[in-house]
Amino acid sequence: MRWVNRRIGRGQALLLGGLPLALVVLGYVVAAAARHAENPADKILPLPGAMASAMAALLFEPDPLSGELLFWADTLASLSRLGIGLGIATLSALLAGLMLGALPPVRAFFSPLVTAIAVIPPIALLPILFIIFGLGETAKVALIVVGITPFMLRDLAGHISALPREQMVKALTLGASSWQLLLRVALPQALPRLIEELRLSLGPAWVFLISAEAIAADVGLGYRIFLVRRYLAMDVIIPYVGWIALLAVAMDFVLSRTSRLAFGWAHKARR
Amino acid sequence: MRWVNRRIGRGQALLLGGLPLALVVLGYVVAAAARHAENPADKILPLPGAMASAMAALLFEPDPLSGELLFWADTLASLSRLGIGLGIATLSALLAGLMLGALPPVRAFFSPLVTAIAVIPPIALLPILFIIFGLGETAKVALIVVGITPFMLRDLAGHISALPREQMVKALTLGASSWQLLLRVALPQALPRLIEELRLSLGPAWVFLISAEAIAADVGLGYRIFLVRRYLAMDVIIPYVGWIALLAVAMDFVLSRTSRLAFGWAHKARR
Amino acid sequence: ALALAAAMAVAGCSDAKSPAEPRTEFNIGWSIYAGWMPWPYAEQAGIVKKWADKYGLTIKFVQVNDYVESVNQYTAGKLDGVTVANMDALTIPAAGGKDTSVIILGDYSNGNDAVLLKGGSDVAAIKGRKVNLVELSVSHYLLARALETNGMKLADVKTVNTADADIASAFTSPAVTAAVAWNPQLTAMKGVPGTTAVFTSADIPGEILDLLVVDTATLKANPNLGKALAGIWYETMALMARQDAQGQDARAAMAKLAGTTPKEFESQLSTTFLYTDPKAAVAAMASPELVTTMKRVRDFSFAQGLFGQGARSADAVGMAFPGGKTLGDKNAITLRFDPTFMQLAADGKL
Amino acid sequence: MLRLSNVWVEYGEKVVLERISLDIAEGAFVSVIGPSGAGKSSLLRVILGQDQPSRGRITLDGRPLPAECGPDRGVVFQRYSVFPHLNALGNTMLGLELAGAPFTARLFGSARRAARAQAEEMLAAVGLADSLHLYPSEMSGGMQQRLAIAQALIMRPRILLLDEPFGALDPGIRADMHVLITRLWREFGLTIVMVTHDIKEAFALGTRVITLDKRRHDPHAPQRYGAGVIYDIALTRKTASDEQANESTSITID
Amino acid sequence: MLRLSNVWVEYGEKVVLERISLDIAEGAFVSVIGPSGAGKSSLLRVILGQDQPSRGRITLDGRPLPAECGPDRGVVFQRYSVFPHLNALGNTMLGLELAGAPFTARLFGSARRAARAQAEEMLAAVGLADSLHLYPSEMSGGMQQRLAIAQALIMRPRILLLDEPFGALDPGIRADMHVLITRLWREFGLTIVMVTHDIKEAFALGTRVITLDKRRHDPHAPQRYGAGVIYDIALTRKTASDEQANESTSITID
Ligand SMILES: Nc1ncnc2c1ncn2[C@@H]1O[C@H](COP(=O)(O)OP(=O)(O)OP(=O)(O)O)[C@@H](O)[C@H]1O
Ligand SMILES: Nc1ncnc2c1ncn2[C@@H]1O[C@H](COP(=O)(O)OP(=O)(O)OP(=O)(O)O)[C@@H](O)[C@H]1O
Ligand SMILES: [Mg+2]
Ligand SMILES: [Mg+2]
Repeated sequence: MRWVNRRIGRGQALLLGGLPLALVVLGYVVAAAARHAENPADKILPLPGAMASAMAALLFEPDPLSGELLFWADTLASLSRLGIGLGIATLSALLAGLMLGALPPVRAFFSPLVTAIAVIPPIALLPILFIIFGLGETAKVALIVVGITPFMLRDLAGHISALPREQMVKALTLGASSWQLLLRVALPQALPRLIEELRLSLGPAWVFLISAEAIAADVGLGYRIFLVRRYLAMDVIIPYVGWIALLAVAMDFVLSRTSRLAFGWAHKARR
Repeated sequence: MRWVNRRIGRGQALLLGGLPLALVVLGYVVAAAARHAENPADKILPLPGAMASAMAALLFEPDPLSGELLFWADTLASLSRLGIGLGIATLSALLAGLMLGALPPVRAFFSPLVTAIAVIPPIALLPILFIIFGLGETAKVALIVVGITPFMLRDLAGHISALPREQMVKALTLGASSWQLLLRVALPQALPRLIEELRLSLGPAWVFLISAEAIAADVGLGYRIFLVRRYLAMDVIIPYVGWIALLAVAMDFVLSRTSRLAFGWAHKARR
Repeated sequence: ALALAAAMAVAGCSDAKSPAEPRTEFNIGWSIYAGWMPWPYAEQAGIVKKWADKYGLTIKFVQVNDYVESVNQYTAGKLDGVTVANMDALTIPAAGGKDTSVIILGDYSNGNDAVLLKGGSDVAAIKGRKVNLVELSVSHYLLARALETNGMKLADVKTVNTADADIASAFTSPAVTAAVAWNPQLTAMKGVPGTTAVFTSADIPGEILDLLVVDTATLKANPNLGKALAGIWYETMALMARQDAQGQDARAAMAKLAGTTPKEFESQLSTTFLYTDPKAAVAAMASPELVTTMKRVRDFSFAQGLFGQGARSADAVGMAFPGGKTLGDKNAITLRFDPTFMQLAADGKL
Repeated sequence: MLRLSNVWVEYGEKVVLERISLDIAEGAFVSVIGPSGAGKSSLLRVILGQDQPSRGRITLDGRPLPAECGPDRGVVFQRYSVFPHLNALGNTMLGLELAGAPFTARLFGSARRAARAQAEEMLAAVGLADSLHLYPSEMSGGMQQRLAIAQALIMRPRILLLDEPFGALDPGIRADMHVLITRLWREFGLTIVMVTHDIKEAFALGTRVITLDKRRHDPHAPQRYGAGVIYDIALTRKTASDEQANESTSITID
Repeated sequence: MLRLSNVWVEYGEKVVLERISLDIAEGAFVSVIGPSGAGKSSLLRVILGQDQPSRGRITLDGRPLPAECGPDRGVVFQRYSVFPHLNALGNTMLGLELAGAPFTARLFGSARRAARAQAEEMLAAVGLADSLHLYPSEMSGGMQQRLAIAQALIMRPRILLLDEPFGALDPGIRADMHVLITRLWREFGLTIVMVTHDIKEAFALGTRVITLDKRRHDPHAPQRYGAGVIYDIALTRKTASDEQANESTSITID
């Protein structure tokens, strides 16, 4: 049977998909063991035991200063920033993307501006962001929003404007106004694509969150990573990164499930 | 006429699109003037004159030490890093995206790994990245590649696997092997989407380039920005950022033109 | 990913093995700081080549824009030596088990680091404020010393970790009212209206030291490296200290390398106590005050958890000083203050 | 009512339609026939307002046709195009909802129930009573085509443009559709332009049959000349009973 | 040659086809008719190997049919599906290129010229001689359908599955197509299964006509019962001359 036709069952897929991940972990352990054989105090590739004990302190021992369990405090802070950032980005991408995609005059007016914002690296203009948003939570959320919205917006606008022209004509003959067309034709077909974009944006969103937390923060997963990077505490960094990956994969899974449940029509068409 | 039906001519579009950009520039100048009225020594929002004189030195006066015109040396260095990074990313996204999109067993095997890599923020693992790739050009290019490939790859794989099933069946009845199917059906239809993704990745690519140059470099647009950031020299940073935006917009334009010229069929269908 | 893991293993192994053997090529990392600018200048002015040739070596100076990353890369074995502050030499490579030798004591900060307050004229006014600084760095140490000398504890303020690249612009935000920073950022930050430096490193002279460290094993196998570096350093120092046009040109070139103006660079130099004379550096390294300083630094670092999870006491990391003095675990000495090469320079035997 | 004067349709170099002049009376049922690729769909698109003619003008009641399509014109496209995100009921109700709720574009309460009943009735008329909740991707080709017909017919537009509407239907259902469309045409006085390949159908339903084809052909430059109206046959208006007799015996010459 | 034994096709709850048992002889021309939504396209998909039957088995020459489609079967889908990124010539040559160049999937030099000539001939046969360089998006519906036919026919597959292949064509071109397909069927001994709504066409072309429809209907649960074969009529094999006479007079009863 040709490879393009091989269908993979759920169980098989889990097994197959787990394999490379397991290999990576194995490769890491081997490399770490090799380094430790050379230098038992090596910090670059800590052994799993060292990571476990380093993490145990963050997980279970309250911080003497704040009395908090640092790991959980970090997670909570980062997730809430990420959540707010993603929420604002998604909402504004949806609104603006619909308008830009469906209304040519709006597109003509805004698309050069949007392109410009999309290609300006926000981290290069941090001082200006600080002036506008200060240094608190707003600035961190703003960096996420500024970082991922342009991509989502442009992709969504492209998706909307690529909807078959017949659909638009059809809606107009059914008496739709521009507003109604946005609401009943463009919006519902934008939503599954929006979820797809959100999934693709999770990686960049974490990058911007971590950058923001590296710049000025006193709690958060990115804060901890950059703080302990000062003394190369890879035994904390690696578990933290793994945890971030786990959180992101979980979000990815939830989003893809949601899309299948809520927008079945979009997935049936592709069987 | 309804807004969805208004068609905007080329000239009109230029005019309309230029307006918000002009407004942003105007807004900046007004804000800068206001700040300077308060504090004539303000460094955060320099006046255009200050930027011009700061840039003149970088543009036209050769550096006494190296004899180079710094601005052009920076531009050249950054563009070549970016070019190599984008090239590698595009190529590997294309190859891997085709396989993942068209061959279900490959997808089952790699997709969890790809998702994991996509959601791991590379800047959290910078020390490891630099350890693997050294402090030279490789690491900077690698950061761009690691940063944008996962997005391109996943989006492309999604695009390929969403091609109508009838097309695949049709190709198989015409006697296509898996390889031929990739080559003659999936690849040509992937290319316009790839260009689209490349356009969407330009912003993130610059972000990663600048982040890499911020950490380890001795020439480059990002290096210069982070170098003078210590002195809050916004009179250099803002023109540099503007220049980056200009370069990126130019690339965006060239890519979109190329796509229209080379893959007319993909754009005709959307008229 | 497998390739990645393999690359990691290879990178790890190759670096771990090489230092023991004699080599002729070396990489020294540096980052921008007033006290370290002589190194890249020396490379540009040909001083490096001159001394390297003399000992039959090739020495490359690699700029790492991000200071922490330069020290990390040294620790990881990608660099043979690096410019570093005393506290970071202790907490990053030495605490990481990398046997490190301090061969050049370049300067101490004499006002290059400071605690800044908006709307407050003494340290007491800092109580209860949010302080932006690079946590776990010499700034943190300076803050701890400032609070200690004024009868307060670190718990009396709330620290906010702020990247050194961004602290200058962050300080212009009205929301930030207290910060600790070093030069060159410090100069830019003092320009913000209403700012006072309430405590500077000039109040604790000799405690914040700027060093050049190299890997001990590499140095043992290649003593010529130490000689060449000392030669380079003191020739450059002599040139730089000259108050004539030549000295001025050298300093102007350093300013350019640091991305700043000669005027600003001179002002930074004025708050840096340079050991231009090797004899003075040797004496400073041999003095008991260094032990006191390092003990203080060590206790602070341990209290902040900088020695990592494995360390159960402040003695976990061993340090050796000239004259056989030691601090901490004698069996695990990983930071050695080694005046041999500065002494050779002082004796004119290079 | 609808008048085309010297209309040309060109795609770049290629002339598709040339010198089309037509007068379509209110209440007419115009069948358009012609070879594949002649430009029948292009003609409909121009009347619809989706495309602009490259030359010539189109007037409706003496006023130039607005360059956009509106609710006065209904359409069934050649490739059944229904909204993929709505099920059969949703697709059919959409027009009613848009008309009834300018702002929310959704109906609630009794208005919704009324619209739903109307949509169900229309779907039953096209034989989709069993498939109210299927999405287009779950329907066969013929079912999608019938859905498109139901969607357009429920609005009773003044001008109805049909592009091979019954092409994918079996003879039985096709006969039902003929009855349905004739009934609506009579009841609401619609003006219908229908493209078809079934000549029997064209003559059975239409009050007028128009044939599009190339008048000239240049073998070296086939794109040089476009198609025009080569036959324009007015039929005497049949009565409803004729029609039905015709359908039930189903014997015709094509 | 092709045998379906007790084949069922179900989509979730919905039974589309039930208890289909068929024996299709080598060289047969089977016409399939039935109401819209009966499951004709589903039957073709199952024979094609695109979908798997939920129950029952299909054998080809006594061996179970591989669960994937291959070059032994050709297909023209109901919704004309050609490759959007290839022009008419490219679409038609594709099969030849795939067969001739396993690795590059492209032909060069004389092989390419030969393939091109063959493709041009086939396109001329379906009336697209003027449209060699048009992309599908620039073609009318009927032109795309003819292109799909040319693309499938050029490969001369052992089993050819046609889903309403002539639905969007005008009577003139349709007659040409009938001649073409009959000629190829005779010349190459193809086995053809064709779905059509045109009963006249079904009887004129086929050697056997199969009618699919529901045998039972539960008004409360319409999805409960699927369609089966309700008529299976073998026709005496017509001669080529009969065929042509038939076409030219064009009088039949439907
Ligand atoms: N994905 C699906 N989910 C549920 N039902 C489906 C799905 N696909 C097809 N069906 C149902 O299967 C039945 C048969 O569809 P099929 O396309 O085979 O009909 P057909 O006989 O070809 O009709 P037509 O003449 O209209 O093309 C239809 O009633 C349709 O609703
Ligand atoms: N975008 C385009 N670019 C170039 N030519 C086009 C384009 N769109 C349509 N055409 C040409 O216009 C002509 C008429 O197309 P149209 O769809 O109107 O034909 P039709 O009469 O509806 O045919 P059918 O009966 O096959 O549907 C065709 O020859 C087609 O090739
Ligand atoms: Mg047409
Ligand atoms: Mg069908």
